[in-house]
Amino acid sequence: MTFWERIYFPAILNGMRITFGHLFRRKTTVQYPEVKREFSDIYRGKHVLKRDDEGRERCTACGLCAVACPAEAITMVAAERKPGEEHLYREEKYATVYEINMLRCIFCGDCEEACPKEAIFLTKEIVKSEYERGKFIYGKAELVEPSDPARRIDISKRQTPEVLAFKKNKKFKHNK
Amino acid sequence: MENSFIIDKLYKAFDQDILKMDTSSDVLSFIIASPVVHDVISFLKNDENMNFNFLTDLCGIHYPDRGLPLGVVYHLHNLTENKRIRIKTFVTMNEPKVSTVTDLFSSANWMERETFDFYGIIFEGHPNLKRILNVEYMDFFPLRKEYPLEDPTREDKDDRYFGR
Amino acid sequence: MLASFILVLSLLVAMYSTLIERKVAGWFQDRHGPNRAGPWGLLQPLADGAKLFFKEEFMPLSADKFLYILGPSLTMFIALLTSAAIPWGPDLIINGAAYPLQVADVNIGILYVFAILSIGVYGIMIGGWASNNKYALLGAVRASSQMISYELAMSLSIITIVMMTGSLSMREIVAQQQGFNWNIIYQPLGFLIFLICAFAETNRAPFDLPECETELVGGYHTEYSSMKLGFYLFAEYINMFISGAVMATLFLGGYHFPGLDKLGLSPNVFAFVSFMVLFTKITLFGFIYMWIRWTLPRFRYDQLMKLGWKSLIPLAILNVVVTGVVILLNQ
Amino acid sequence: MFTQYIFHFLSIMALFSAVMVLASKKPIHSVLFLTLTFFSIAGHYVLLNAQFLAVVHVIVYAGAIMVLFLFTVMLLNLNHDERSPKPMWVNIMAFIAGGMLMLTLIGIFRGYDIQSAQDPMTTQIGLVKNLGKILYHDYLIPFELSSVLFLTAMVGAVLLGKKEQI
Amino acid sequence: MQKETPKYNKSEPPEGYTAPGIFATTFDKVIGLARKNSIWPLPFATSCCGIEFMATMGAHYDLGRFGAERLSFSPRQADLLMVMGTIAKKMAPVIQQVYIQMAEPRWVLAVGACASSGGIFDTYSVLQGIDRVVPVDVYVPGCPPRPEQIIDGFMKVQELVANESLRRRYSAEYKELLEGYGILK
Amino acid sequence: MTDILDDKQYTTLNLGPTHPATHGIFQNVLTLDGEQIIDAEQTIGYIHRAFEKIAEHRPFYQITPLTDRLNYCSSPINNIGWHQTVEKLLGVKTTKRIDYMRIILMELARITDHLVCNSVIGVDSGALTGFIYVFQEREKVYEIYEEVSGARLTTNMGRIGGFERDLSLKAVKKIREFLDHLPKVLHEFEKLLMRNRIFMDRTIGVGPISGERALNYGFTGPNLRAAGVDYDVRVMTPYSSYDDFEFIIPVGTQGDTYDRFCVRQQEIWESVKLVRNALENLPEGSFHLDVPQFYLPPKEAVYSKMEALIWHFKIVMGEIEVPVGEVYHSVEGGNGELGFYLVSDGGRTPFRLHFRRPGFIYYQAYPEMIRGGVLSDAILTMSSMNVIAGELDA
Repeated sequence: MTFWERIYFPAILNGMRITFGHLFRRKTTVQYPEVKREFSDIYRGKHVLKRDDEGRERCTACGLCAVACPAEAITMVAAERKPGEEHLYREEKYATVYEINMLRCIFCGDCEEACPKEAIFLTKEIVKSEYERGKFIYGKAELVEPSDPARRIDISKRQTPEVLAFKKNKKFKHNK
Repeated sequence: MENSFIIDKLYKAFDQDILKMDTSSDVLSFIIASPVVHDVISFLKNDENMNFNFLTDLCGIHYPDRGLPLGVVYHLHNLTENKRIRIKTFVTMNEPKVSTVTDLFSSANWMERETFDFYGIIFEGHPNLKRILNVEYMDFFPLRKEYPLEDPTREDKDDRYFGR
Repeated sequence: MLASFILVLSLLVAMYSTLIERKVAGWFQDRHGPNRAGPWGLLQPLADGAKLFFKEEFMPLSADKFLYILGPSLTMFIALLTSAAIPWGPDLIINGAAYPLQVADVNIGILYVFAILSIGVYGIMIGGWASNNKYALLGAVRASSQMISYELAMSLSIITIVMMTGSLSMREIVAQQQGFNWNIIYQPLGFLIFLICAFAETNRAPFDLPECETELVGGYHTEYSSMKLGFYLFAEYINMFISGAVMATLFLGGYHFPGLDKLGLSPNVFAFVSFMVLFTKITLFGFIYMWIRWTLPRFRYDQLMKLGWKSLIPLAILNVVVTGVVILLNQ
Repeated sequence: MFTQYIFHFLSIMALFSAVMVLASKKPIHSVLFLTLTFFSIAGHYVLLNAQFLAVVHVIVYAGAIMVLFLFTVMLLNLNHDERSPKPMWVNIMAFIAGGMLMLTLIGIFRGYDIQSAQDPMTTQIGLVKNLGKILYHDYLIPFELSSVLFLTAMVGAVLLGKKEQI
Repeated sequence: MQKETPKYNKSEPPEGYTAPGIFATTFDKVIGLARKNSIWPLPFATSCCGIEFMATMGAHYDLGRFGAERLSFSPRQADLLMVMGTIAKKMAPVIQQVYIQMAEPRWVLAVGACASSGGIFDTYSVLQGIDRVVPVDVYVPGCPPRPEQIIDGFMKVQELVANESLRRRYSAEYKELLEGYGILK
Repeated sequence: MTDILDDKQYTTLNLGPTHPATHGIFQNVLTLDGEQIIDAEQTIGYIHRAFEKIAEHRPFYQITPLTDRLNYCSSPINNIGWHQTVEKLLGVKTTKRIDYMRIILMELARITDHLVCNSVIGVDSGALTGFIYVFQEREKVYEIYEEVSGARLTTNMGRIGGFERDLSLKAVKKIREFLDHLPKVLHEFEKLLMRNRIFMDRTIGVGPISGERALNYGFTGPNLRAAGVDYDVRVMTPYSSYDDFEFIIPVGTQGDTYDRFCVRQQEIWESVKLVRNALENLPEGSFHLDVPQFYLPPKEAVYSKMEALIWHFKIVMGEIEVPVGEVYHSVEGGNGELGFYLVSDGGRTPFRLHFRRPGFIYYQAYPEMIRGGVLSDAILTMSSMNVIAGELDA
């Protein structure tokens, strides 16, 4: 230690100068409930079960997401599509029950990646807290996106440019 | 330091007790008979040509199908020449006893306790061999293959849908 | 009447100091600080107070019941006592009679303040001991040894003032500092020592060892809940306020400000303005307290002792000797 | 008279707390009662128009010495100790010593003429200026000698304290 | 699937919120408002969520805006027990002890998947949700939750605090709830 | 009186597990003489989560989220270390672009880890403000993580054989902004603490350990380097093309708290340089390996090609063909050598996976380091060792 360090004051005054400088600086705080901080486009928040352009559910209940889930939070029950339900479900199989236990879920995004039917995506929305544990079992009512085209959830930013380009030019095999 | 040099020296010193040697893996590894494992590690640490002075890792392993199911794996590191070596030793289920290396490496203390905690391998001469991570009153060794992973009290899961 | 006014003032100031402290801390740290309770968080102290008041009164089973309650009450009581000797302003003229803005002009005002300060530690010690908790006890022990050690240097630094002014009365000391004749100009070292000791006596960072959170959880008040805790926390702010007042009175000219008496104000307005001057000075000290707290790391127990005994006391003695010599030469 | 009542109150408090110092079970309580005694005595000083003495009494005894006592008692944690019963001869000795002190006091007060005492409020001896004058004029040498004595005692105490560690 | 609705732990809904019962005196409301703005949390941060809690205390989110930056590490002084991170079975008695030491009124916020339900750690050593040992008022999902979510949960607690009757803590239901957890005071 | 002095009354003080400075999870039972520490006994395992047992039940890619939670202050290092371990087992070699991207993210992670540690030393010594200043910078790193992987803390970043997506332009911009702004804040932080005598008094000579003892105790990382041994996995066994870059390994002399603080601080500066270098020299190329057996086929292929769909199913189900064997791979984690000992029997899950957690190994030395110090020293020593609970208890 030099003499100046030994007598405390230069360092203390220096420190006080720094903190004083911050006194009048613009505050970094984002006043959360009123102002929302910008989320990244690929933020992994609440899930959504997408519908296709015609408003049919894309999920085919293959179960890959449930297998891929490290938290074992996804449960589904598959059923065969009956004639006359083509306007509801895109594939021949669909999930009658699709539940995600949001308390178990760790939002790792593995389900989104595992899905071969671009049915499940994570969104920028956050999952709200609740008073009861039971309310965290999100069923299809909470997960499936609204069929109203105006209230669709845009997930195009989560997809790679390659996928987007592909979608523009080609028809999906399963979109027939 | 060449592999062959280590192999020569080790075989010269412990010819009978080296059960297996593996040079194909990323790290030169030996399987040593359990009674001499302390001597081997002591030799590796203290011999001036070997000088493996750093115990990188120590952990247990359990092969339920083998004759000697419980194993201890040591990873040693010669920091001056940057050479790693892996020593393994296996013991029976009934008498899982290996002599401790805490006298050589202080770091082995907790790692051996952890191995005891997980696999029930008893390190003879360890100063304080008791459970470290789990609760004291636990009556099984959880990482042995026969014990399940899951907490049996969990209620909000239905196993039928996961295909595990 | 004046006494009750001062009492209410101290309580009010202490209440709002808690808010100001949190706000200032926020501003130093690029945050806003409390702003949800009322506009700009102005109702925050009331919320805290009401909450503390309606919190469960908790008494540890193994505590010494009487002393456990005595501790915080004593702290609060002693903290409020000090303000009596401080001259808050020049005389107020009501119906031709002069009323001094001072509760009691004791001829040994400094010593009175000092005596009260020196027994201020009892509340902390008793409370810390009575909780029957090791952290609390450690906090109490730290508090007592810290107080005793820093009192010495503090009194030595006051002695120089007494030597210069030749009086123990606060009022007279203030009177002598009229204009810009402030003691700080003649006694910078004494002021510095007093300032440091004041930090230590009020248990503020960097000397907040008796309650330092990261080491002793809550220190002496670890076991206290509800209003008893409130008393302890309040007392700290009252102590800050009072020590600021003492420092302003002894070193910064009290309620005097250069040029103020030449403005030709009517006596009562002058008294009020003077009082505001003193109050501003106290606020300044309060700000410095907070500024330091949110800037510096805290000392270690033994380093604190070393600083007190090996640096401050020798310096203070030197200061006394130098002052004595200068006074002698001037005579 | 008002001061009379205060005097009585303070005296009773002083005596009561002095007795409680001996009687209370916990050492901490004893120390606190001792502090209370000092405060009552300080009050008496004020009644005698000796504010300086009162305040110094508070600062020195209550503020410093008793804090140290309290500090030590807290650290030693004598709370739970079982004080072994003292041997008989200690009790007898204590009784004799105490009795002799009492006899002496009685002897002194018997010869004291209360009427000749001055009215305390008229004396100015307790005020700082007078006290200072007396101490530094009339009794300068005894005063300085006593301070040297204290210094010696302090050095001795430090030496003893050091010795303990060796 | 209806009949196989999973059974959940005994975590009663905080009845001050669901059962209208006995509140809404003006006095209760005022005190509720005061308490709401002066919640001193006891951060029981064991793992990842603790780091996000630090972020919540930091300048970007500033929990201090809600009057909650005065962390009280002593349970006596705390109003809200924020459990953040995995609670192993070894830790369970500790957390219960801390809860018992807290002075009434007290609330519990389970932050993150691990504290609420065990999360991915469905193992022999992890407690599957702290509501097995202490009554939980609000659950915050996420692993770890974003600071936004923590603040969201905190505001839920505030809502609860503001609407709670002063007498709730003396009610028989509350005693029963505590007895259900083996906590008696 | 003498017998009281002779047989000294030692107090036992229970530090933790809920003590503020133990950050939740360690219990230290201290034997105190006054405030001086005579001895300490540790209890750990308060958040033991059985990582190694879970790992035996999960396919390889699902272990990545587990590694997040080891040293959660620097999860990308753990993620990438695990991926490299599997790559080593599979025998695939990554390209330069992947390596450089990994270096960028790992060094950012190291910065965040060290920032947390050093600012927490500040907090524990009573200076809260510096902590808040540097945490604002940490938020920026979180934003970068979010841009790269979609999460703030537990990133689940990258895949076996590369990354799940390329560095976006926004991410690169954010990294550059961060690199430009960080030095200012770091300077401020250092001015607040580093040469302040109060802080120096608090830390110099506190909790020292000699290089020899440190090695014997299995210290690695900044704590070992503070004791004067320049062992760094990044240099000793270069992985992920670290040998393309030049950087200084800061070493201390005393192994005390101040040295640990300074070493970490210096490493932040070196990491800043490394990130900048890696970003400037980032080669063109693919962000993932083209190994259809292990790396998920691109989504557009899954949607249209049968073959890709089959691969996709196989990989997600975990049915990839893994060679039988065992590997040990280590990376320089935030706290030191983070090792993965992976034994595979060819199944869909590891047969045995052992994490060499540096925190677990060096925390044993804590009693020896604090013996003779006072209570305050014990607390600063603990925070300067940067023991992360997730890593300690696994």
